[in-house]
Amino acid sequence: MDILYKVFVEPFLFMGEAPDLLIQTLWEGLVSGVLYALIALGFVLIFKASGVFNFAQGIMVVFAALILVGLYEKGVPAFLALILAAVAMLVLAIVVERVVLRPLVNQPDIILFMATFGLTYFLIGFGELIFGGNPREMITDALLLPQGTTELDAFGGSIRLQHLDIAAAIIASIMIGILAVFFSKTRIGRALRAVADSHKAALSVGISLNQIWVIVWFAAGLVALVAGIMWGARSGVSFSLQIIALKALPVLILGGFTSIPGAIIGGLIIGVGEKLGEFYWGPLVGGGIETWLAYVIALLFLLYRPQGLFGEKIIERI
Amino acid sequence: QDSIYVPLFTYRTGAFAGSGTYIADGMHDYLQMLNQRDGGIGGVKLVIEECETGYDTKKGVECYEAVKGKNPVMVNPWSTGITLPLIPRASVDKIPILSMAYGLSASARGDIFPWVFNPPATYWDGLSMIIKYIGEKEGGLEKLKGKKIGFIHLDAAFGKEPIPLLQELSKEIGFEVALYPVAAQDMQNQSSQWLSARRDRPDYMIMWGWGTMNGAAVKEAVRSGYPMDKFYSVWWPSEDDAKSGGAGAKGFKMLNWHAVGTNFPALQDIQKHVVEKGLSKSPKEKVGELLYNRGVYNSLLIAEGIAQAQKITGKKAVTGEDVRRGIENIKLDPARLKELGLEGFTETLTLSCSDHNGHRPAFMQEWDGTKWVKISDPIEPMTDRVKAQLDAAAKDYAEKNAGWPKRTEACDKAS
Amino acid sequence: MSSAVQMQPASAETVLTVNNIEVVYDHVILVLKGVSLTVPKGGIVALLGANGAGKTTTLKAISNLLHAERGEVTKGSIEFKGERVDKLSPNELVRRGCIQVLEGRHCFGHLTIEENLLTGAFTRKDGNAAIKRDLEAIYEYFPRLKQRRTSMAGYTSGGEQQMCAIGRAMMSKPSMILLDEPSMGLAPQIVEEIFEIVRILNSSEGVSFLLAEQNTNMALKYATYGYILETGRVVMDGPAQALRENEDVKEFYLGVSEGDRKSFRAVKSYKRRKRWLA
Amino acid sequence: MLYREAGQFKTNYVSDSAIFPLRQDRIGLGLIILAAYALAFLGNSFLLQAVMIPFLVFSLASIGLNILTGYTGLLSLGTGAFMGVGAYACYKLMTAFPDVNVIIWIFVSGFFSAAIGALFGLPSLRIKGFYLAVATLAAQFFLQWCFIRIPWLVNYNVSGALDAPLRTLFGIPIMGPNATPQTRYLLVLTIVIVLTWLASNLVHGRIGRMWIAIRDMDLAAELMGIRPLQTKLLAFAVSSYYCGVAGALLVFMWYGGAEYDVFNINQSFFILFMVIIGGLGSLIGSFFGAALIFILPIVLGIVLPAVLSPFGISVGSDVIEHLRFMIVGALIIFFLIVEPHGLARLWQIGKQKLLVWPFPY
Amino acid sequence: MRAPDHPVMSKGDVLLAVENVSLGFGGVKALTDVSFDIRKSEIRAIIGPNGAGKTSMLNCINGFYYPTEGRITFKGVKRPKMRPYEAARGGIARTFQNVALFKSMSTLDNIMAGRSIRMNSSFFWQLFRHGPAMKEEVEHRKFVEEIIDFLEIQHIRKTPVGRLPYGLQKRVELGRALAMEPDLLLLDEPMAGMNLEEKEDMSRFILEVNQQYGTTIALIEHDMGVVMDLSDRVVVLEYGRKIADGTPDEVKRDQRVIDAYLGVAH
Ligand SMILES: Nc1ncnc2c1ncn2[C@@H]1O[C@H](COP(=O)(O)OP(=O)(O)OP(=O)(O)O)[C@@H](O)[C@H]1O
Ligand SMILES: Nc1ncnc2c1ncn2[C@@H]1O[C@H](COP(=O)(O)OP(=O)(O)OP(=O)(O)O)[C@@H](O)[C@H]1O
Ligand SMILES: CC(C)C[C@H](N)C(=O)O
Ligand SMILES: [Mg+2]
Ligand SMILES: [Mg+2]
Repeated sequence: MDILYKVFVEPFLFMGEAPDLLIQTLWEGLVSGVLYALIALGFVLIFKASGVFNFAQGIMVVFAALILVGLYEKGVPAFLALILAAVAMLVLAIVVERVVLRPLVNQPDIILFMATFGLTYFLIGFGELIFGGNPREMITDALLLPQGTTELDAFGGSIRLQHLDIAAAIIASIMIGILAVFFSKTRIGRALRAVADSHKAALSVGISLNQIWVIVWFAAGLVALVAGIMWGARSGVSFSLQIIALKALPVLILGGFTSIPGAIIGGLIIGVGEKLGEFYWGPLVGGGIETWLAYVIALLFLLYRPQGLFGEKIIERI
Repeated sequence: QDSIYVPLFTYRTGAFAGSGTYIADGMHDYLQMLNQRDGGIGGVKLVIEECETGYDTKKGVECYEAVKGKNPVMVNPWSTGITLPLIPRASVDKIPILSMAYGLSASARGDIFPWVFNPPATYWDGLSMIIKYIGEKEGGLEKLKGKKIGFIHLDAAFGKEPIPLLQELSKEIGFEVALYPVAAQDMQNQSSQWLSARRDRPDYMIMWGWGTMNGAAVKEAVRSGYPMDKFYSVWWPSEDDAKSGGAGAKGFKMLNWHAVGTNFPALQDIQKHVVEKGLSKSPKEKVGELLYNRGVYNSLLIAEGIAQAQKITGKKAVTGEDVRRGIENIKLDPARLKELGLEGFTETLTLSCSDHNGHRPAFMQEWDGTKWVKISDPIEPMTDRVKAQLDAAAKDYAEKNAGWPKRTEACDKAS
Repeated sequence: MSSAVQMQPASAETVLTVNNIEVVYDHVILVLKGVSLTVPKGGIVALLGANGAGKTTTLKAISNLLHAERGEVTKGSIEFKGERVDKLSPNELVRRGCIQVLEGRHCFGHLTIEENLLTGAFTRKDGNAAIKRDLEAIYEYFPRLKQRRTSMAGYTSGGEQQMCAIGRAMMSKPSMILLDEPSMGLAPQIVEEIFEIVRILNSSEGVSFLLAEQNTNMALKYATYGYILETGRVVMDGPAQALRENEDVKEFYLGVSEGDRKSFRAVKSYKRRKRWLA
Repeated sequence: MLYREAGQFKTNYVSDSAIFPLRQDRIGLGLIILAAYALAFLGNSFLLQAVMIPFLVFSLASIGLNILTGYTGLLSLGTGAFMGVGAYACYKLMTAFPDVNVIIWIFVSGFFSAAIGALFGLPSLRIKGFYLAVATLAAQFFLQWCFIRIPWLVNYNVSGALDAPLRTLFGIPIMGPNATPQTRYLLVLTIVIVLTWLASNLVHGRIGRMWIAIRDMDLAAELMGIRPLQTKLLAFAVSSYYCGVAGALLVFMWYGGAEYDVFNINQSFFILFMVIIGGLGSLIGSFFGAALIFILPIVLGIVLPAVLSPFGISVGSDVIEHLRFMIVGALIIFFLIVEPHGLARLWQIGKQKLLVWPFPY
Repeated sequence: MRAPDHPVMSKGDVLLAVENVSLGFGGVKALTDVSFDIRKSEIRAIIGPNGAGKTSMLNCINGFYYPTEGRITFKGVKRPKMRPYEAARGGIARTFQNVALFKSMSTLDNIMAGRSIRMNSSFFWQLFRHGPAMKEEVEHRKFVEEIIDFLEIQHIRKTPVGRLPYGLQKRVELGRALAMEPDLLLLDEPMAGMNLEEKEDMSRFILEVNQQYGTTIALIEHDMGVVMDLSDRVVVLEYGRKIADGTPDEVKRDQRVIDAYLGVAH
């Protein structure tokens, strides 16, 4: 009985008692959600365009951020560094297409997945060789990102909104909007989906896989750069940031691997769900449930919709 | 050609490289300095070899196996996670383990763990010092009654190590404890923990972190508006970690037991013989920083252990077994420190057969926005409260590990 | 054998020349053992042969899709419009006007029928209006597709997918189509229609065809010239007319020995085909 | 033409359906096993302890995952956790019943992970492909959380870690710090051989065919009367059994003690990569994969400094580590390009080439 | 062989009855109010233009789809909603329009996999591949070898089927279905993509199965020659509706069938 009360009543009472905390929790959830979505987005782009589950997305985030910071440290002006970092991601996209993807065209998904793991390994080694393993600070000021906090007094408490988080949300939304339009309204967008469906058939109708892949890997690289800036500003730029990419997995799965809106909504659901869960129910079992809660949430949704919220329907026909 | 093989387990890669690199540089450079300046210890050259563990238990054990056959005089795992599986092997392989101020607190008991050393203080000592310090600030330990203390820790053996003591103290003294575990994969994603801290409003926060966790925690604390002067840490954060909090990090406090800076002859020798000759991997400006000097301290113990062993045995090329005796005979008093060019670098440390730790005091230091400032006298650990627990834990460990050997190694001095 | 058959007139301009190619899969499986053929400009050439003879492989070698299956042309050369194309990528070939309709449908399951058709126009640069016009033309050819235009291709019936695949290739406005088993799985009426479409495209727009087909009857009715493939070799070739009258072809591919069609019920189990070359 | 099958006729179905129909293969296998046992007496302790024991343990775990992912086509990212279940179960069992021989407990502990594995396999009926990964990821993180949050699992140890108590067989220590690498190696080797043999029997029989059928075309399999749920759950259970035993061996025969962190997601990926690079759906491949992913970096760590130093390049352990990462990454890509179906297929093609040698095809 | 678990049926009894079956997918109506029956031991053809709903009909019969309306009676028992494997265990086997073989397995293993439902040695014996497990393996192997001989595919016994040309794959698929010893065999365009000679072979196999084992066969095929020659009765679908049902000759002359499907009279 006591347990039931603690699980089903108390947390809600508490929500009512301290609405400021509830709102703060929701806000934190939304912010994390946006940040997760940013990483998930990179995955989605590549998955959409090639059916490749890109394990290297996490390291690409780190890599992009490190290039940016590294160049800045060498005295390159911040915005030039930003452009150069983008160029570096383009180069990466071209190299990856040449060296990894082209020879593996039409191979099963899992093989390509494995190849991106090889890529991850390579990039970790390469990155640490160049930049060293020490964490860096993101050049938040130089990039003119707002910092500071607004404290709103409300509901008998206060709600703290970080300007950086607000900026992240805005930038992420703009970027997502642009990508969504680009990929749904253009001929490239259609070709992308075709490639993801079948490499062989796409080749046969003259879709240039090489070109498509470079485009999406570059787009994913840009997304990685943005994600790197935002995450970096929040928790520093280091190779361990790569692990955060794992957080994108439940988001992806919940949203559906192929859907840009799915990545966003999935991110928000996971972000909010996990923060609420940890905040209100975590203490009952000693905390730290955040690590698996996201997966359980995703799993529950999947049992209901096996292709995720916005994923492409799994075609079962014989 | 005599030589002494000193393997160093280090991590300059992986998620903990941000902390590990400085430590590695400090450890390496001090030993290298001895080689360059004195031709080693007692005229025997040191063969210094790093083995990269990435703070990963698997690779750590691999490193252990790799060095085991080369007659190492001791191993320095630099990870509580790696230390644990090595503890039972040490006595079998006759290789002393030096887990300096980390590892298993209970291994301070030399009579039960003859091969393991964790000077100058255990994690439990550390925790008791922090509690004591904040107790004094409140005007007496008993004033902590009814207060709430938050404990944010890496969710791993290391971070959980002091929890039993914390809980014990909370019972005795009557303060409340709120635990905030941070999973290794979420080190850079701590918003939930700090959000919960806003809910629980702990009067104090104590942190047991490592690697990127420390910096991220400082950032998040600032972000969520936690009063920094109530935020304490065990002795592992670095300057970089504090810096990542920006101006808001001012007031953040941590324990420490040795000096920062290069104002010591030995450190200047390092600069002269190692750094300037390009034999160090460390950037010049990092020499003398907190974790660098921590590494130096670790190597100081290694060197002393070897020197003592040479003294006791009269041998030059000492073995692991000799060095085990050597460490038990370490006596770093001001005179000796001066001799070594480290006068005032740290407190006196005396180890013995039964006491492998020393349980030495540490002092509190505060981040002033640009550097660490010592703000307290040495704080003695609450030995009275810690000791019984420690003994019980050591006994428990020996009992649970059926067949745990009784100490057979003789003692060199009565204690 | 082919001495009995007259050689293809060399006068006609050729668009496609396959010169003695050898194909190996997976580094070890030798499938084509020296196949040569030519397709004249504006011709319809049929590639006939039993299962596993290597028809599909030949077409894929031409369209450069072999790589995607770990196959390789190890010998010989392929020329399209007088240019070596063995090293081109499939999409460059499509751009040059040569497109393949894969055997076994291969539509994009998650795209609608209409989107499938539009992907066919990927390489085109002549503007949306033209594409739109051609789309309508395809719907004219295959009214069934128009009905199903918003369905996901993965859910459509086998025959609908086949039409979709053919329509999709036509959308690229090719000058040469490599058609692999177009009649497979189609209702008789549609089969005739497809071949009619082939004829129309061929005569009105001058599209050349290389046609791999099991339905020998149909193929030889519409083709101008034919090659017969057996286990990776060309064993016979000649104008369609001549092939149709060849006794062996009649017996083994058309099933009209002794003048009349046999009933499938009457098949004797001991009948074994004679091989031209073993 | 050393390697040929000509002249080896099979006169009955029993010998034709033998797992190694070729005489050369059988002789080769025998020699390998013999060599493996001989190694116990020839190899030094580093080779046995740091290379061979973990290699065998990882091979076993790869076999486990291969049964699930390679043979049945169900992607799992929870291998690490399932290994953990085995390890923790084994620890509980052998400390609760210290009198029963620990080898028995090693085998029994697998049943616990089998049960947990089957439980987390339940969603596989509905969820497929990469999406299924989420169910197994939930298992991974949830179980890992349990390992650290339930002190009962480690008998309320202060260290919160597992450690290997002293255990003997016929009076010889086989577990704990006093057990020599040699005895432990022999034990692990024997267990791995036995379990590999059983796995090979399974995958070559009816059950194996059902698994592969589900993998290749699950709808068709179902339309042929194969019950998808049962078959998948069986795969989950058997696979987790192997992983569980591997986990127990990992902790008690190799590390000698470990934190929960040993069973983290990286471990899961690690095993998955062994399976993929070795060859999905191949038992030999599991060994190849373990060798490539586990042994190669060790070899590189030894070889690289030796290779670099003659050029006067003396590099630190960190640079070696970076190069190691880069080389391993590049090699993975290289091997995949050469043969996407894994080393096992490469091996097969090699044998086929031998068969037709000296002709190219 | 297997003891019949249903009332023994003799030639001519209605084995399967489809009554007023409709099937819809969202907006698309794949089948509308279709009724027909299949009698024991006959060869029943289902024909119709592309997209008429033939494959969908088979899918309903073997439980892959469940009709939105109407009912299906098999061996005199009304079929509840069931999973496909239950239908298979009840005695229905099929081949697929888009070959659905187990690509990586050899021909032999594919057909052996078809016998899974008739094999039941315990997991334990499977582990050791001895005793009952081995005995069973050999016994069924014999049966499978018979099928292989019958279909004349001995030479590809050990080839992974993914590498086989299309025509042979279809033949292996037939073998796999036969291995189930079904009461009712559903063949979805078994001869698509075959040349004349191969069609002849295939026809022979179908007839022989039908005659030797008395297996009832439902056949979808677009080659009218084959359909007319082989089948006892033909049902014709168009746009999901039944437009004709009768003997080949009747159907052939039906004007609606000619308009909708045949084009010219064959
Ligand atoms: N990817 C592949 N790997 C290995 N062998 C292959 C592959 N594709 C085809 N083959 C082999 O190549 C030979 C020729 O196959 P191909 O598909 O070209 O024949 P086809 O004439 O088109 O036959 P069908 O009429 O059945 O379509 C066959 O023996 C087949 O087994
Ligand atoms: N799962 C499904 N979802 C949506 N529509 C479907 C589905 N299955 C079948 N259909 C539709 O139902 C109609 C009948 O399909 P079916 O496959 O039964 O045709 P068919 O008679 O077998 O044709 P063909 O001769 O071309 O194989 C088609 O228009 C198809 O698009
Ligand atoms: C410096 C370190 C060894 C501290 C570390 N966090 C530990 O494992 O204890
Ligand atoms: Mg073909
Ligand atoms: Mg159909």
